[in-house]
Amino acid sequence: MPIDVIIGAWVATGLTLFIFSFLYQDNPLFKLAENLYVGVSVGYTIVKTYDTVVVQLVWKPIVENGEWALLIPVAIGALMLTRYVPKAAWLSRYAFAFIVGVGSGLAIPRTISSFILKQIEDTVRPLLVMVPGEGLTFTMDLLNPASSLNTIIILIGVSSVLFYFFFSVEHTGPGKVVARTGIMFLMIAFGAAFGYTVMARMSLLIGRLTDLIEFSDSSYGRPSLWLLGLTILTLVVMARRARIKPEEE
Amino acid sequence: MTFAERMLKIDRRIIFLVIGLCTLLPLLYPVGLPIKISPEVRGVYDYIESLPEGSVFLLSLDFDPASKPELYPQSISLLRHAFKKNLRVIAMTLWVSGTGMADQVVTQVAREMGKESGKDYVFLGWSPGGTAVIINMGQDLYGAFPADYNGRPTKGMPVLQGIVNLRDVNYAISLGAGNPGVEAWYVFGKDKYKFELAGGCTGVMAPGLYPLLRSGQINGLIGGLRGAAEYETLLGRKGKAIAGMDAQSATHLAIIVLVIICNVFYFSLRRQSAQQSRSGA
Amino acid sequence: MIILRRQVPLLITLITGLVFAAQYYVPHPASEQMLTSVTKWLQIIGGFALVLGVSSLFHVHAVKIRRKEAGWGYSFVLYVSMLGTIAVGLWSNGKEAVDGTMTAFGWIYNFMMVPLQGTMFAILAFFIASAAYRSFRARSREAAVLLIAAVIVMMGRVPLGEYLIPISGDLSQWILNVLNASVRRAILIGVSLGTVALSIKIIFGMERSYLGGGKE
Amino acid sequence: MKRETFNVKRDYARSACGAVLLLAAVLCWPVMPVYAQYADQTKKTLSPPQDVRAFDTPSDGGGSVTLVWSPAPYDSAATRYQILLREGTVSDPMAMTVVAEFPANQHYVREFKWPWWTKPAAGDQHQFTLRSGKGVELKNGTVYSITVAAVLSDDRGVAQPLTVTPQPNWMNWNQINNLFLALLFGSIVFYAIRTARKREIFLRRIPGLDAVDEAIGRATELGKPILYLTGAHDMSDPSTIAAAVILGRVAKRTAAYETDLLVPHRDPITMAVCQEITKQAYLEAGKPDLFKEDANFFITSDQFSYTAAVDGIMLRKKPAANFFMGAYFAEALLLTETGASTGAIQIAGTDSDHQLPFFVTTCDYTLIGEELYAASAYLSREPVQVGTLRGQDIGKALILGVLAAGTVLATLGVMLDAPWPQLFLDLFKDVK
Repeated sequence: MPIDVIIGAWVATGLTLFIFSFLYQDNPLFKLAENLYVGVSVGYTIVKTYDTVVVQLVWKPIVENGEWALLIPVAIGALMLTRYVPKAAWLSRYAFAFIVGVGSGLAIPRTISSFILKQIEDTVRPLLVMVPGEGLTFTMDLLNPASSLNTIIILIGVSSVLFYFFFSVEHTGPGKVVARTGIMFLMIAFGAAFGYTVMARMSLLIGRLTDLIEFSDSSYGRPSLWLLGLTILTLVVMARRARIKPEEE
Repeated sequence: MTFAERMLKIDRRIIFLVIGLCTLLPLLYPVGLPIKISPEVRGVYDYIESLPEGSVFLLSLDFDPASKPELYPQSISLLRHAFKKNLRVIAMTLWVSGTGMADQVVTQVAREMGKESGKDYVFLGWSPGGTAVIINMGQDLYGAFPADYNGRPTKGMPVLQGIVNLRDVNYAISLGAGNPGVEAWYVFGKDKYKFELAGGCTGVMAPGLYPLLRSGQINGLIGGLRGAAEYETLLGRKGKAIAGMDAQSATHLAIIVLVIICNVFYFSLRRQSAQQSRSGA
Repeated sequence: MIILRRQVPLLITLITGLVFAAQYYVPHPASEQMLTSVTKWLQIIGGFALVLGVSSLFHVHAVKIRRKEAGWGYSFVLYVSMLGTIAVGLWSNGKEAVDGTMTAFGWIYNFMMVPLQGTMFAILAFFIASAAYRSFRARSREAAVLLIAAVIVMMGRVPLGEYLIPISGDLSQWILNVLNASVRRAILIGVSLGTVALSIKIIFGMERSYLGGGKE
Repeated sequence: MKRETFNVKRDYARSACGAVLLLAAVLCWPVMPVYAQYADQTKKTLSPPQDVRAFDTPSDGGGSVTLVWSPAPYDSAATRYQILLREGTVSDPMAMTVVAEFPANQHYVREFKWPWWTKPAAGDQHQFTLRSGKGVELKNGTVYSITVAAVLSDDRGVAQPLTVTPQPNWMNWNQINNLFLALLFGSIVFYAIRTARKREIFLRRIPGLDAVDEAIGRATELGKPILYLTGAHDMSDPSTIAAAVILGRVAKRTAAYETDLLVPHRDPITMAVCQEITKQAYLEAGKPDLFKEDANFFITSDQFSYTAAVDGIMLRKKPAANFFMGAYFAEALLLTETGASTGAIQIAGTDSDHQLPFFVTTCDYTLIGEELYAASAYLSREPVQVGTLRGQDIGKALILGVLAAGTVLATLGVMLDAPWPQLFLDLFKDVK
């Protein structure tokens, strides 16, 4: 095992346990790991941006291919940074105006096409299906999302939820029934999302524990076990000191 | 304080401990329950199976270390499958903090399958701009990524032969942990450049992508660790996802039990207070 | 001057917005070429935007250290780790690995950033469990429906659940594919209308909050 | 997902035609080898494809031409069509090269999903669109000769070559419905905003807002403070703006009831804006002396440090009511779970749909998605906000109408086996 990997395993294990110590209570070990995390990730982003933007997208094309037009976006980008010069801060608006303008323009037709037309297109389906040999049929198969029954359920779901988000109409009379249906559909969808999110969070935990188990191997020098002991010890000592302090006061 | 009240106000660290054990024990002593394949995942697998050798496969690893446990196993399986089918693989990422991880997984799987960078696959790395990168690739791939991750110029690379832009891609999969991710690849990519698209995503994102799946905007969806486990099963190669499934089963069951207990106590409390108010009146 | 500060930015938004909305309907190569160059520009400008986000962090912690506010030591840790990462990163040419061999920058990434970020989110697993026990109560009919749907999906998405209750797999499939998809679709349509309305308002200068900062 | 239902409906002509062909094939099957033998011996040529038309592919960026021709009696998987091409004007098909070949029962116009307003020919006609790339290069503005040949084993029938010039176009007519909808919706929003400027527009009361008043009342009774969070985004996000507007309302109430207000922030600019809003609210409530500059305070922009700090405030100060408005991410659960454990009334409002399940289960009341904007418009009564909301409502109503009418027409289309419902359905189809 190369020495840098062994040291890495110890560092990674230590940092993982420091953050897990937050589960017991907020403590200096957690804060240390947390600030380290912010620092490292910001530093990482800066390096990557420098390498990709400055070197690959600006410097090389200009020097190697003479694409001087790329100085325009550089100038626009530089305008953004005038935010920090109070007197020239208004110049940054030009940059934002450009980005936001392009972004809004790009968004309008694409949103209509992908999220409005496409979704309408798929919701509008015939309620009866032509089955060869049987003629027009109403298919009841729940597991086939394209069956007639499911088409109706989807239609009801989409319409009632859309109606729930109507704000210029009072939800009374039949409207109340539709809005209530909408709420029930919403709750089912949230429930599904909840179940899936539980799965996601648990997967993250599984991933971290898998690493810790791997690092408890003797080829790494069992950092998981040693550092676990150390973290618990630190927490105990700190808890003690916190208890003694109020007594002194 | 009644028993139910006391139980509901139990120190949450005890619950933390229960969850920790439910995860740890199955990882140490796996059972290996069978995994059923869902049609969403099969859609992706079958499509890759149907691609002829030399087709262009684009894998965008749009996630960061926070989603590694879910999406890393997915990317390993997809890359293995693509390399096994001798597809030309273009890998990239739209998430800056995922760059190192993406490079690692691509290089590792390529080495394991005996593939050569530049000839059989290329890792383009990261480029800022999010959706702008997708549009730019759709117009001109070499403009968006003049060089690959290792700094070699992309123009003239054997693996990219005959590829001008995203229109020449046969199949693209975005493994997304958020935005930009699968949706962005549809709206700014497939919508205009018409390649076939599928998505892999974290469990948090998955329910939101079902409308796109239903309407055929994506032809398959690999959701979370479970999706990865299904793909590993389809490929017949056990990996981290299958290994994690037992732990996943245990924790899910633990949470369900917790929810049930919570509601049992809650209703017993409600009945008690109802009785009290009745006897008081 | 007020025109330069107020009207010109709005005019820029108006023109770029209209041009790039219209571009979608124009298949001519000239229009495609324009889209290509501007998206490339956006990539570069995106790099500057990152600088903007990061610099406020610089500022906040610099102030903390200078004033020796409570916990300034942590800010110091943040600074040192950030500068250290930058130095190592530049020294490694911004690459985590060269031909498969890990660089020092790659070491920081693999053994510090990956576990730190991963664990930060992994602690949520514990909180979800504790919330499940302490607060997920069927207070109303709506909450009950939510909990039942959640339990079914949780069952149906793991092998053990499908083993214990075989129908849970198909049931959760149906919930996701039909019920969930229909709701998400309605939300998607609603949100998209909102996005289009907002974009239109931005282009025509009725929504200006993005201009923010800087005195008039 | 195969959409069988659609195919059946639109392909009514093909299914009829196909059935006839199938029948013919079945009936002739025993004779066919004989016929083939006979054909082989006599070298009888196939009749060339009829009614061939060649034109520049409409609505594209150039480098492409389209051929259309009539179906022939010999259309089947056994027969093949070849596309022949040559630069310049050529009259002899032998001098042209084969650039594409496919079975004769493929490439019908109906397979290409044209909307009716750009459809180049009837659905049962054959269509082939030749594009630059993959061995063929079509230069814009250059004249090409092109034709189609039918091939069955050794037989070949070639149509007369036609000339065609590929051109880039300035308008994609296939997407004209998209443009139309964008313009329509844009004008609806403008119209609604104008109406809102002129007169009051009715907005239904948002039930969550009653809960807000109730929560503040309870905090006053208990003599405990109120905690208000504005979310993770900055002031450019609509949800943060909505959160700030609602904060104004809450601050007015706390001023009236003389309850303490705590607003920890993640973004310095949002903090500055909220400070102004709070001050204004206290002025309007007639209690400017009660306004505290430090009711709004900045913690940190980092997600988890912020969360840990706010959790600390919840545990120490035990606020009677917690408000979570704006955009939230993974920290949502950490916040609401801690809040619930202190027994506070919790009211949330967010458009971050991935966090909504947690808010709904852990909070007493949740403003779901657009309800947050509606609540803010309801409170602010600003014409632009109210008008936009109204405009979106009209948009939704239109979509509901399209869904209803479309489903009825699509069903009728299947029942009556008629093509006319497609005239309406195509308008709401996303075609490229």
